[in-house]
Amino acid sequence: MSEYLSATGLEVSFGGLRALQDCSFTVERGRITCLVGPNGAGKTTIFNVITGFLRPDSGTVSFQGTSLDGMKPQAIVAAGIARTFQNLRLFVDLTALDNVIVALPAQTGEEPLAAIFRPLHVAQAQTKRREEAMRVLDHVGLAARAHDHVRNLSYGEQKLLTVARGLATGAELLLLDEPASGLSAAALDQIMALLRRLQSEGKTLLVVEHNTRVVQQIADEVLFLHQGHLMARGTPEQIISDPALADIYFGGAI
Amino acid sequence: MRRIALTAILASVLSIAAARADTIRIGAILPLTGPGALIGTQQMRGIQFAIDQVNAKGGVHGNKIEVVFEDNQAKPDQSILSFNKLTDLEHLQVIFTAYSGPSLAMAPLATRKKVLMINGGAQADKLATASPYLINTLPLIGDEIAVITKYLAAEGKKKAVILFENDAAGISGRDDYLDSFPKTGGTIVAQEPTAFGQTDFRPALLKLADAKPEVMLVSITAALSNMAQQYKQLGLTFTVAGTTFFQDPDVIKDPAAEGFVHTQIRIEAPPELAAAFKQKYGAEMEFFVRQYYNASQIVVVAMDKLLTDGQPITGENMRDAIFKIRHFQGLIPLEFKTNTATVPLDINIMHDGKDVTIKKMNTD
Amino acid sequence: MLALQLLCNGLATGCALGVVAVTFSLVYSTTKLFHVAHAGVFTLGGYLAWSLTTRGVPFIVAFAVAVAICAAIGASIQAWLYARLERRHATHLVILIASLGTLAVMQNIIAAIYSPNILQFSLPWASEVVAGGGSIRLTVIQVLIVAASLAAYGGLMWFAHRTILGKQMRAVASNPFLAEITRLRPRRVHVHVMAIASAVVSIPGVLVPVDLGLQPYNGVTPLLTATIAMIAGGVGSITGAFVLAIAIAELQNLSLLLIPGEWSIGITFFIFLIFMLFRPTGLFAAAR
Amino acid sequence: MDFWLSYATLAAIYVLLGLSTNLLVGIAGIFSVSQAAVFGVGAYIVAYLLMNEIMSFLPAMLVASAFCVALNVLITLPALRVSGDYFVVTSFGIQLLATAIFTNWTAGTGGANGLPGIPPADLFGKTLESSGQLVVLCLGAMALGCVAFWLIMRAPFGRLLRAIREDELAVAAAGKNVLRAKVSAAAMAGAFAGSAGGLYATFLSFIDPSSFDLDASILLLTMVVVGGARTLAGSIIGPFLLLALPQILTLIDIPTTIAAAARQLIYGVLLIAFMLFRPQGLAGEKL
Repeated sequence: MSEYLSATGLEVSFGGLRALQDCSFTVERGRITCLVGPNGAGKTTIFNVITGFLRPDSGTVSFQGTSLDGMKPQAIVAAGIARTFQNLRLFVDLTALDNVIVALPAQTGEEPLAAIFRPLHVAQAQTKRREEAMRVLDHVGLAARAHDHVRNLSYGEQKLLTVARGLATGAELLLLDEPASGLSAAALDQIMALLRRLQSEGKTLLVVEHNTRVVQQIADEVLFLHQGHLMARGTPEQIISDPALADIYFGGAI
Repeated sequence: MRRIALTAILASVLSIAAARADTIRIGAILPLTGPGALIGTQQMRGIQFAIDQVNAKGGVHGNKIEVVFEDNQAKPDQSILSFNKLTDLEHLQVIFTAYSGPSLAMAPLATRKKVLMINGGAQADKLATASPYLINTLPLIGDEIAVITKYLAAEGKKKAVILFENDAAGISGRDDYLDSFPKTGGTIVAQEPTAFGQTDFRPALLKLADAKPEVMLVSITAALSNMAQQYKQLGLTFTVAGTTFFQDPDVIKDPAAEGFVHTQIRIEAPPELAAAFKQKYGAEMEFFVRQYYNASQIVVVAMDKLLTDGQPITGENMRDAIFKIRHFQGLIPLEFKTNTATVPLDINIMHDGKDVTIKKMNTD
Repeated sequence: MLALQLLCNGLATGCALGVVAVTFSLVYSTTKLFHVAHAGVFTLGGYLAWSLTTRGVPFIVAFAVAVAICAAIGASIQAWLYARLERRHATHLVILIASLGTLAVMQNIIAAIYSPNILQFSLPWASEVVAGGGSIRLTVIQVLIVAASLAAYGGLMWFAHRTILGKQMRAVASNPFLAEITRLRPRRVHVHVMAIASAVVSIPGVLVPVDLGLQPYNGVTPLLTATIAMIAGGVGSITGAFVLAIAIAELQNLSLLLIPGEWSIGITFFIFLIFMLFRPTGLFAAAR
Repeated sequence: MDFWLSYATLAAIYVLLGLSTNLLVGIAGIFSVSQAAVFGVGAYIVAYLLMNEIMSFLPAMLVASAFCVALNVLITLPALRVSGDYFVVTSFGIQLLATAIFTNWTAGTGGANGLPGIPPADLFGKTLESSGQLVVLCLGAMALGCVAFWLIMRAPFGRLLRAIREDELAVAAAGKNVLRAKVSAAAMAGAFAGSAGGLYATFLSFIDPSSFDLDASILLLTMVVVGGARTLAGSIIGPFLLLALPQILTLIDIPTTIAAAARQLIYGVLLIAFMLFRPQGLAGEKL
């Protein structure tokens, strides 16, 4: 059975800076894999390559056996991979519900002609979509805040909304960029519980995360990235106890 | 002498003015902004100056005349709006117009509403047949060009080029040159357009000069003095011929325009009138001022006839009055055989700062 | 022979366009604002000089006064309008529309005061012909325009690369964010740049009308041709903008040999559109 | 009475153009000073088809709208490839190129002389000539345009465009084709402008390049800015208000020589004032 998600020999350089150097790794289906490493190790670059925002100089990425090279971002999302952003990038002027509805897969009414000539059909589809979005919001525990503008949501709630937006695309592999950073203890627990619940529902998660406590609690497997190259791979305990990695990551202090 | 007679008649008519002293209101739709404003302002002054003089002597049959001006920026849609405003809101029956584009746009409306339109400035040939209610108080481009080409042929000028402005009047002028010049045995070897309001004629002049013409036929309305200066600066020697638009005081006194020849509607302002105008507006009584002064006189005389005959002043009556009177002797003697006036036309040549008439002809 | 004469003629218009392009590029690369009102400043310069010379002020003095006033006006547009809009976090679209409004205001104030007629400078010495050998005939004013434009171009190059303010300006242009934090106070630099650019653009602003006459509404086409030169030459590259402006002017003149004159302006924009589709960053793109 | 009818007709046509400019500039965020050029192309096509009796009014309008859809998409494509400010010059360039073509291609557009004698519109065999019929036709077209605009903005397409305006990258990450959405917006804008052109040609029965030049595009932008960006109300208020301005000005009788330049001056002042103090216009959202 070919790997669920595999990247082989990825090379990406911006001018003189080599962001990814011969970077290869695989992710198992149904597991939570954490991507850790010092800042500038190329974590976000990997996300950009997988989701088709950035074409690598060389190397390939394949998902469930099919190669993603050269595919447009929206085709990759349709194939079942969705991502969130470190700086959230939510639609601030829209309500939480609208943020999720935008991410729902192709809807009737996204074409102007359909909106004009089959308004009733579009209206029905709208209500169905609204219910679906409410279910996604409920799933992440934001049902109560559906009609509030993103501006009025707390930072924790906004983080949950980014995950909801990823879920709304119907993707089975979620690439989460620091979902836990900057959260209060309570919000942290809430999001970790959500990630575990998503895994139990068959989702696969690839999470960029700095907080070692979070990594220890949720990660089935950890990939340690340094200067654009996969240095090590193993269970959280193996990675955190390895002195050499700690040296690179924490500058020696555990 | 006959001109003095007219103002005398007018004065006497006014003095026995009827008791009823309400104001007769007429309209004028002219380009007061944008590139056309240069000529539009002169036209407005021509009308206002003539009407002020008539009002000063008590108006027509004791009725003062008021002119409502509308700015159409020389744009057809604005003109339609202004026309409808003047006819529906203000219920005017007589409207002055200028510029070929707007006049053509308003013509069908004038026909439908039987409102008389007086054009004293636009010369595009289509204006002759645009509407029975459109009166042109000056010959159209075609009429003048027929005269100048006859003169040039007589002078033995065979090889010609055309310099024309890329707008309604300029293009119809070029077409008339292309049509009438070959008829006199001449040939047109090249033609070059310039954008309206463009003042750099050098590239066009150079290209035309390269064709070694004997005469350059000109059909431009603006920036004539720039063209004249650049013609001299480039040391060109072929004859330069044009129509009444050449009659621009800056051009005439410019030594660069020495030897320019053109047809000229014989429309002269008596010295005291020109002085009064200069005193009021601080500017020369230029061609368009005189044209619209003359057009206003025609309207006043027609009104006077209607009022003496006790008829109401409507577009239809005014139109019939003008055709009945047929001969007018304002600033310029003219006759309305058709709705385009036939006028005496001179051939003038510019010689050390003065516009000298060397031949008298007529446009019919 | 005709081609040669057209070339010379194109040189004069090209140099004037070059100065407009360079000054516009200066403003655009520093403030990142599409300063359409630049055309208004260009036109205003000519009218100021005209009103002074007709009141008997010697041409040189009128020229200097016009340049000074334009500099003040350029600076005040930046300080009171653009800076205030930027403080309110206005998007570039909003500032661009405000700039369009400023252009309309300037052109129509001129049209109201000076009337829309074509005004001529009465300077006889300007139109004397400097017989440049053989059949090439250039007038004094055309030669003066070329000389003044080259001087302006040289001055700006010296200013940009040699003076402190010039270096500050290029720093602000290359990284506005960095400039903000390193105490460079870009707002002050923007005002200086606008003043200098407005002053320098009024040089051709005064000289060109001496040759071709003054009209309130004819600043837009030269400005657009100049911006094409700026973009085709690569934004931020002073040399690129100047050289391309001359090339475009020559193209417009020489195109007369092949096609009727009315298409010359259309040709420029047509080539520019092709440029935009295939080479958006321009020829001499400043080192990215 | 005719005056108010022709004023309402012209305003209705400009509302259609307001919707078109609003869709492009306000909603899709693509700067455009070339909408008047597309408007002109629509007008010339309908004029050509009607004058040569190739087809009647409605099919001519469809052909014109279809052509303008394609044209507007073609014009907007550089905007998607080129960064914002470069497209400003491209848009100016397109407008000036279009004006050059309208003025010089005498065979097709009648050149600078314009096209006189355009036959009036005919619906189901009945020619509409009087101002009363024309105002009904144009107001009807305006109503259709407004309903279409309202439906689009309520539908997912409208929400998608609003999201794109805020963050294109996030929309792409959510699996939506941003390019296709923007191109559809441009297409709709083209349809509005093309049909408005057809109505304008038949209303005036004479068109020439001066109605479709850069000043016309800037006036359209002013209407959107003053009326209010990105909303239906804004696209309606703007045209009605700004077309009334010249008339209001002539009521307060400032000397006519100054009045003319004063009106253009006021447009300029309006632009600056609204950008400074009320960028969202009278009834719109922030630009």
